[in-house]
Amino acid sequence: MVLPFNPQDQPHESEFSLDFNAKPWTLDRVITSCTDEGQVAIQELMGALVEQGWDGSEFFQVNMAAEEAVVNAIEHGNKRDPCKSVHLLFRVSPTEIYLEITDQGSGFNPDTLPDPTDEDLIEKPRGRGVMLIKEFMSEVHYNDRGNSVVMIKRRSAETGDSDSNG
Amino acid sequence: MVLPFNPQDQPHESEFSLDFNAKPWTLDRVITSCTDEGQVAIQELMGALVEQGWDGSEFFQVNMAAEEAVVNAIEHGNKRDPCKSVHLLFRVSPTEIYLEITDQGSGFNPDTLPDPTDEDLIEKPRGRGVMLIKEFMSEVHYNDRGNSVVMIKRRSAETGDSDSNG
Amino acid sequence: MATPKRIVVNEQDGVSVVRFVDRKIVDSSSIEQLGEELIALVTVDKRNMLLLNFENVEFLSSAALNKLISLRNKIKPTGGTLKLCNLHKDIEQVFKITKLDKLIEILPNEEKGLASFK
Amino acid sequence: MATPKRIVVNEQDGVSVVRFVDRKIVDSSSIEQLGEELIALVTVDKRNMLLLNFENVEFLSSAALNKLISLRNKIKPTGGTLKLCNLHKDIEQVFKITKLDKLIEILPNEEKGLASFK
Ligand SMILES: Nc1ncnc2c1ncn2[C@@H]1O[C@H](COP(=O)(O)OP(=O)(O)O)[C@@H](O)[C@H]1O
Ligand SMILES: Nc1ncnc2c1ncn2[C@@H]1O[C@H](COP(=O)(O)OP(=O)(O)O)[C@@H](O)[C@H]1O
Repeated sequence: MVLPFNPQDQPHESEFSLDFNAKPWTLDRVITSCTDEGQVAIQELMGALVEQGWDGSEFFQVNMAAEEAVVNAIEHGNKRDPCKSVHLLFRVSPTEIYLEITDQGSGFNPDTLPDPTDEDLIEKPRGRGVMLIKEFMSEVHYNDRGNSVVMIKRRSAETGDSDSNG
Repeated sequence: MVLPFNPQDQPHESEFSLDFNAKPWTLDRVITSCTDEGQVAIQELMGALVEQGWDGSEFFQVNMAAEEAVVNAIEHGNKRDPCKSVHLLFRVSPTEIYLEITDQGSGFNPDTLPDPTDEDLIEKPRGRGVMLIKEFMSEVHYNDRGNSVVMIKRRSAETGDSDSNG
Repeated sequence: MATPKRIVVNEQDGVSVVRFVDRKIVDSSSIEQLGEELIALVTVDKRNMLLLNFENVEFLSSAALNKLISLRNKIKPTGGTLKLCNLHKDIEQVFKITKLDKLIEILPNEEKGLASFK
Repeated sequence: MATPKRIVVNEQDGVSVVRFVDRKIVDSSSIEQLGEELIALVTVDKRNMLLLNFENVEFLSSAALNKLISLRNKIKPTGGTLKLCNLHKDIEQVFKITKLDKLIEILPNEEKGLASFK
């Protein structure tokens, strides 16, 4: 693979290099309702992040959001049905990450989820994935049915060990 | 697809046509632990049987054996695990059908299965698949582990509505 | 019961004659549904004289056979009877090999099937 | 208990110090196993003063978080305590966002962790 960006050479964004040289990395894949297959795709995604100069907290946060969304698609969306699949569309450029994850379930309403930090829920061992996705990504959009999520992470002004959340 | 044999033209086997003209139909496919995917492959198999002049009881029996073996691979072998797959290798010529079905389970011993026709088992709603496979195919071989079966059906001398079992 | 989707039921001389919608009884969710509809005939509709007419059925898997056995087991303690008729010869062969023809009576056609209940 | 595979446990001043084998706690079967091993510390080995040292851990998913909550819930009624130390800053951030740092005490390092049990 030819790297459009070498992080060592070009530590800072520049509109020129972005528009004319940056060939965003793309993964477009249909996986079965198997988290191992999801893991493989996320490993490839994280490799692309490294190649395109993402690191530190942003790297961690994208890893977390991808992990939670893929597991939700398989577990809650497809209910691990071996006849159902998950469509992954990942794009990584040096300045922006686009993750689209679509399952074949009946969806849900992310706006009516209970707050897992509430006193009566804080001891429950569940219900933190969507919250972390929303905290860690710059934009999160579910479709109306709720079986597809688009998550965008924009590079913060500071490169490297930024601790920005979203 | 070019049919190597047209049943109307060549209702009887001939060694010549077999060896030199017959291009056996082949399906070599990995499916997930999803019976719908198994169904699609079996439909294609049955289409190939028609094309190669199989019909009547032999058609029915091969359909049954394929169905039972694929369902067993998915259900008992892979236990419907979405991370596991089944390998199908089907070959159909006008005189012989070869079906190889391999799952990723831990296998079983087909020789120690109880006889479902026993008085104390006859009312149980299970345990007839392997028996029907053995009855309906000319040869059935499980590998040592028991996660792979090879089933062969040879065309009986009588073509058409034969009621031979195996 | 909810309107059945995999079977069509007709009452005739006190016997429920059941026909099948599918020519091939093989898809696992259809088989599950079929099983539920057949059992509901007994548990919900309280019918226990059942004649299943297989005229339309070209193929059925052992999973479908299992549903018939479960149906027979459900009917038996009610004092009712399950019978089959109009089996294609290959399907009848399946019943013979598995000796299920000893468990569930098979009649050649609907007329003889109905008569056998008298 | 069976030899743990996902954790390494050392007794120190009456506290069980637990370290993790995996740098990324994310694979679902590993998480299940991890959860069982942690719970067995309490239910089988009757240890209830636990300090989990996250030094080796770079990443963990919410499924792994859930196992920690279950562990905390198991320990609480025994009168014991679960504490964590040496969290990477991004993981500590996860605990802050989810307010789990209010449920499970987090110490900067093992020394302070051990001292806090005194
Ligand atoms: N892709 C999805 N399809 C259907 N429901 C979902 C999906 N993603 C999340 N949900 C719903 O949102 C709830 C909260 O999800 P999450 O915050 O990840 O916590 P958890 O997975 O531990 O339940 C889930 O329990 C589920 O009901
Ligand atoms: N591919 C397989 N892998 C593991 N076990 C199998 C496999 N095929 C069959 N078996 C075992 O053989 C038993 C009998 O199978 P079968 O005769 O098809 O009846 P049923 O599927 O109704 O149990 C199964 O219950 C299972 O224990």
